[in-house]
Amino acid sequence: MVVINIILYSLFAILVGLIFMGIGRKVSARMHLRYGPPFYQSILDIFKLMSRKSFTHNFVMDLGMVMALAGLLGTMLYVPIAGHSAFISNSNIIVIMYLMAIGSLGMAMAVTASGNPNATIGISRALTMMLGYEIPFFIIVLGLIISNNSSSISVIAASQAGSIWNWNIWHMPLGYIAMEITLQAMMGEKPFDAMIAPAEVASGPMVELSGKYLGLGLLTHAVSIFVETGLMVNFFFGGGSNPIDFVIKQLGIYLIAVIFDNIFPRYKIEQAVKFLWIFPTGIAVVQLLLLAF
Amino acid sequence: MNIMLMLLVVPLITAFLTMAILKHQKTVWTIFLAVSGYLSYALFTMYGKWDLSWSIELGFKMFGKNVVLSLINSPLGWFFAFFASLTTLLIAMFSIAYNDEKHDSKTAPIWLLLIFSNIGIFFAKDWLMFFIMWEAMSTTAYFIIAHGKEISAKAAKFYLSISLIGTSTLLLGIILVSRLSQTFDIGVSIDSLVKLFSTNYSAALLYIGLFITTFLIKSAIFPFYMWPSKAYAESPDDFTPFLSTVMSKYGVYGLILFILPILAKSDLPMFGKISQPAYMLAVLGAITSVLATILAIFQTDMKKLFAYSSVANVGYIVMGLATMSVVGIQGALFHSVNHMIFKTAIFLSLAAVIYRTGERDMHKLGGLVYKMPLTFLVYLLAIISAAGIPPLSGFTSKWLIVQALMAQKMLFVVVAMIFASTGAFMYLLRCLASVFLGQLPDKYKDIKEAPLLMAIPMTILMLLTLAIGVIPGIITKPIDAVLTGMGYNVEPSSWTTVHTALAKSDLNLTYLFYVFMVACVISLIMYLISGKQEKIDQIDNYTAGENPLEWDTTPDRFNFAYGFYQPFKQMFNPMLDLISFERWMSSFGRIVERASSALSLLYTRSEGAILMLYIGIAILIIGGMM
Amino acid sequence: MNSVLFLIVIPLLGAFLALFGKKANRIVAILITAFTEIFSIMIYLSDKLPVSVAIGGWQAPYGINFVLTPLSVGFIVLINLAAIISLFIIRGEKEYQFYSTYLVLLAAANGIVLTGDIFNFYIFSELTTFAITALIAYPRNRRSTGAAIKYLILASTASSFLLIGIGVVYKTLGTLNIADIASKIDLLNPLTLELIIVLILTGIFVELELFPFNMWVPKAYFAGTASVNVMLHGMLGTAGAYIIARILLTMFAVNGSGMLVNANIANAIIVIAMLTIFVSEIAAFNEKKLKKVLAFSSMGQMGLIIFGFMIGNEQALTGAFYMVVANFLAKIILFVLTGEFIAMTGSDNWEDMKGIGRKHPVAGVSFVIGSLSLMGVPFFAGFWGKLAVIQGAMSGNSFMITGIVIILITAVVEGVYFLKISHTFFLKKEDEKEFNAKARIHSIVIAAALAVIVLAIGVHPGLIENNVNRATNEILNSTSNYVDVVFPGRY
Amino acid sequence: MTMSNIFLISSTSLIFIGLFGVLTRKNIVKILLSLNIIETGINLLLVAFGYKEGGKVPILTSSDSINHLGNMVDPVPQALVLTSIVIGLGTTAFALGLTIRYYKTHGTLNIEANDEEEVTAHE
Repeated sequence: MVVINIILYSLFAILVGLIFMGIGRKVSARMHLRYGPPFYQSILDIFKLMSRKSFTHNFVMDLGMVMALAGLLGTMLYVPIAGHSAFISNSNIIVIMYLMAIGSLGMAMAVTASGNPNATIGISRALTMMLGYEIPFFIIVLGLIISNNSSSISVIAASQAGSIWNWNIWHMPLGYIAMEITLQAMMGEKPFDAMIAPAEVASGPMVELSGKYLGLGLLTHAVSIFVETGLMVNFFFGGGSNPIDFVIKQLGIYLIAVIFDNIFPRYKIEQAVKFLWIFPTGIAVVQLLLLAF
Repeated sequence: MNIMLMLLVVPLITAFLTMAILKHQKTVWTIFLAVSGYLSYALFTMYGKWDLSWSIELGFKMFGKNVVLSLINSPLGWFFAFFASLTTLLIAMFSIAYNDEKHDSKTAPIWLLLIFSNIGIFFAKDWLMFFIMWEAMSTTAYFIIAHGKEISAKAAKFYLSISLIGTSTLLLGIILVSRLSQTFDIGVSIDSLVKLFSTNYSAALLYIGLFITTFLIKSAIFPFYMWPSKAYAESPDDFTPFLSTVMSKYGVYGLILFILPILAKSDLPMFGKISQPAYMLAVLGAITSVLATILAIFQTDMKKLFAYSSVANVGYIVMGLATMSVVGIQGALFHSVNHMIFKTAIFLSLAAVIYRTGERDMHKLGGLVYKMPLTFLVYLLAIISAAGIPPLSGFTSKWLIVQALMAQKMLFVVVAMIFASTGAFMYLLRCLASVFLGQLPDKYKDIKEAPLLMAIPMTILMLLTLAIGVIPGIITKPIDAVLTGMGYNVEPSSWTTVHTALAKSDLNLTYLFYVFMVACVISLIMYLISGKQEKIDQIDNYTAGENPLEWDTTPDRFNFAYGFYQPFKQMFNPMLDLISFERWMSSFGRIVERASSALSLLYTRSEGAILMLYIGIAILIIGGMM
Repeated sequence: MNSVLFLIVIPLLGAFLALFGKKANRIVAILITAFTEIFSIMIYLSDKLPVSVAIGGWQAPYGINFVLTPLSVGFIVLINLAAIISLFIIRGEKEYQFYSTYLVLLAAANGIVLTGDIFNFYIFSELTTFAITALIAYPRNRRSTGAAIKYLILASTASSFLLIGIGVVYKTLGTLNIADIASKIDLLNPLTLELIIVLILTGIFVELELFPFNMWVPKAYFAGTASVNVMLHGMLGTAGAYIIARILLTMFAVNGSGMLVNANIANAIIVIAMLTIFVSEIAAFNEKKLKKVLAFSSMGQMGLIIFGFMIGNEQALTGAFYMVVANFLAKIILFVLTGEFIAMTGSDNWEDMKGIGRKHPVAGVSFVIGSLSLMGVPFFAGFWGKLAVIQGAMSGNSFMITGIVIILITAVVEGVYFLKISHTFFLKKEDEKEFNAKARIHSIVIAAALAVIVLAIGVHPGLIENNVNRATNEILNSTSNYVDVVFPGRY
Repeated sequence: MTMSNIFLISSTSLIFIGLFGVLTRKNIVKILLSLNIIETGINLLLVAFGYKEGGKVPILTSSDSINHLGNMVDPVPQALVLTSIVIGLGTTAFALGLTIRYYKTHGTLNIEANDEEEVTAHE
């Protein structure tokens, strides 16, 4: 039963993530005054990529891509969706933070195995960026944990149940602002997209991926969008009363990110890290101090 | 014969025995393996028998009584000793294969002496025994690190000078404390120090400060974080894992043995939820982890990189201890074992790489996954564990420590911990990418996988880290005994779940493993149902089919490995220059050398001999008049 | 017990005979030294101690007397042991001058320890000065001549202070007998007492190798051959340690405490000891000449020993005596091996001595054991001495506490240079050349045997516990013990 | 000013002159001369310690002398002085002998010729 649950949840997350990506592309296109592809375009892309013949260099690439998707799926399963979960767990935040790293590690491994310097540079940037955004992200999370005396997302989400005014966004607005900036970096959107920077490193990690590898990569990205926006909903928007509510909130958050993505230029990697360590971190620290004392 | 005594005697006797037959290297190392096997077995049988002890009276009087040296089997000592000897056993197996004609370090006898002192430290009941073994350990380690190589001797000198400072402070501390309690017994000295804390706070702080300094030095905690990068890097490759995993735990053991009970029992000024000295300790641990992580990220030598990584990991352990809570100590002890396992695996796989290639600089390697897939796999799982990624063992302990820190509201310490463990991804992946992935240089076209005797311990370690990650009870059950022995009230821990002090935050790791496996299966299915792939050469793709040899270059030149985190490094350069304790240390060393030369010159010229004589007389006269 | 005179007379006789001997000199010298060694051991083990022997039948304080206590005979045993070892490691010396002066040195060193008369003490110490100067100068080259004359001038200047001091003692107390002086020392007024102490200490501190008085030490050790080094260290240095116990802690002691009568001077001596330790260890740190390193280390150990003696409580005295024994044994190992190593490599510089430990592992390991004992590492004899001295100093005044800190700091420096040097022997030899000379097996055997003793004492300090306790108890009640021997019933 | 004071003053000044000489002279022969001056001073001092105003020779010339023991000069310092003179002589002779060798090996009598350690090693 649990296994079937897990499969269904995974498919749901993938689907939602892909549709979000499609919507995001449409929104971007409209902002660019283009027509844009249909919202289900990403799903079509996946089918196309998965069915094509693809190139590999060694087994590490296969292993890495599988690991990346598995890691993100595992993470997703720990995120409660409007109180529902594939299985009974405490949905511990720290677990989620570390599980997400499997995805990064798998992806990094797969693309560095190709030996392409662009890919490796991209990975080096991605990891640097990761160190950049983990700090503000964790400080925000810490504030939530301290105020709820629990590291369970379910508890945090449940504490905001009831009225809309119970949402953490009102209780800790500074934390929300910091989280919004951090989320931009977590999703790799501008101004924090130095790692994929198509103009400099030819989309970085993706440069050597083809066919199903790129497909798996897109799936990973889709799930990661679901996880990251899902975390945001659980943290600041009450977690949603039902899955539909939850997904709508997620979409809203994602669209904000897409809009920012379209209006900002790109930071250099060290500028990005500096920015992340000064502004969101500073705001989050203020928030944390307000909560702790 | 008393089994405690046997634990000491067996390595000692074999040490002298192997000294006599040092030329037959394989035999010597096999004996070494047998001894570590015996020790592991003997220690295994000793579990639960907490009344074993041994003592000897020496004809030497202190405090009016004859001095007694004694050993006792305590849960805490057993815990460290057992896992240390298990690690040694695995390293020993590796060493048999490693020490061939070319890599012969001839250190087995000294290493046996080190193991002898290792047992002594963990089971010492009185301070004298502890000190004797401690100093024996420091000195023997010097000879192993130096192992008859000039460049290593330089690094070992650095280790030695810091280590001797540690033994000096330890000696001073022991003498002060034993004067206070009029005996060398460790248990009694804890009580008398607790008493001293209530009467004379600053004196007591000085006393434990001396001990803490020693322990921090041995565990390479800030401000003594810099010696491992030299000592670990230059020691024999098969000894580095022992140095990094077992020897860095002596300080941790000392802290748990002596400092924690005192801090727990004394009435101290508080800072938030915990006492100020404990908080200081936590801050030191935090600084260590952050600093060592940053430094590790910028290393190009892989042994140096993991030396700093070890330092950072011991920093986590100290943070866990400093929480003074059950979960924190549990996490710290757990992480000690984990660190032994995964860092041994890492260093052994690197040793296998060095064994085959003879190269330590990461950027000169690359693509070894083609030639040494098993080594790569061991390394991969070990770094996943080291990065604290579930479902491997490293995650559990890090998670426990983070939980404990959050429960004690040590906010900035826990941020430092997260910083360090995120930074860990950076350096772990750097080594992975530079050594095992990327383009294989031409000169390594013909190297082979590590020999079988090396592969076996590496594989065992790999399986161990997985097993412990899935079933944490393997470690948490003995930790229960340790915590009970320390006087904490603990419920028996379960095989699968780890508990924390925060509400609704317990974690079932076996479940986590299953979930992850199902996720793996899903993604594997997706991989399998999609289209076929074709295997092509690396350069075929990104050079668009051109052969780099036609442009007078080789493909491995395209490896992006040397300045891996260059932009990041530029951010930190000013800070690194500022806090270079290493430079301070060496400039201090130069001052001593100059003073030494000046004094030596004074004696060589000896023109002022008569003048000095008169000065001496003046000192005597003035001294008499004062 | 008049036969105790043999300890001095027979070597002197031998010294005279050696002038006529040719090839047999070495044998004769060894026989004589063996005799004195066995004879002193027999005295030590006999139950007649302590005893005072009046020479020529004149009773003290009018006649000259020898005082044999467990302490003094124990030191005689050590001195003669060093003497016999120094003879065994002789390499090139064949001429009669060497053996003659050596035997004079032996007689004088025995005399210093045995005599109960301060003027005789002066004479014997002058005699050792001459003898050791001659022995240092023996190689007759530039280096040894320079060192010898510098030592002679310094020692003569210092000994003139000793003579003045003796004169003042006689003027004020009317006696030259050490026991007599010791029992009357309380009668002196403080200023005179200080004058006497300063004058006499100046005389003996030069031989004790204490800091501002010791400019001669590295030069002398460096100029002397290995066997002369063993004599300098094992005979003169050990006699020096006895002098501290006898002159400072008996003659000038507060009755029944083992403390110097003038506390201020005691503090000044502690300062001097601390300076010695500090200066010598720092100076040795960057020294490249192995013999000089050992010379500096000798100075440092002497500072430690005198520091232990000046603390004056039982713990520290025990430690000081352990240290005397440990330093005696360990440093002889090092000097013996250094001689071999220098002969093998043809260089004074320890950096050139790579590969010796690989060729002669026993020698290398013995050197390591000697160094570790000097560093005060556990399992070696030096540790117990250091531990007890530090423990004893803890109950002392602030000077002594400072001393502990200095000892611990210098222990770091000492450890670094000793282990650095020890490890050098195990490095790979750079060139494939053979060594200049072969190491002599008997030297290595001597070193190894001493190393085993060092190890044995380190593992089981009870081995010499009785002997040390005898000495400690004697010093603790030094005045009454000593005076009682010479003048039964005065206390 | 009594005789004994004159002795004391002159002997201490001799000693200090000698000490100054040892400290400041560079020539070995001059240093040895200074040492001899010190010795002379000490000998004078020792004799002065035993000096008694109007004392007699401490020799029992007749049975009557027993009654005048208190009037005799102390004989012990004189014995000391004799010994000390002998030792001084020995020192001087030995030191001069060494000085000759010093001159041969160093080519100078300057005590500050300090390059002597540069010669090759001997065991």
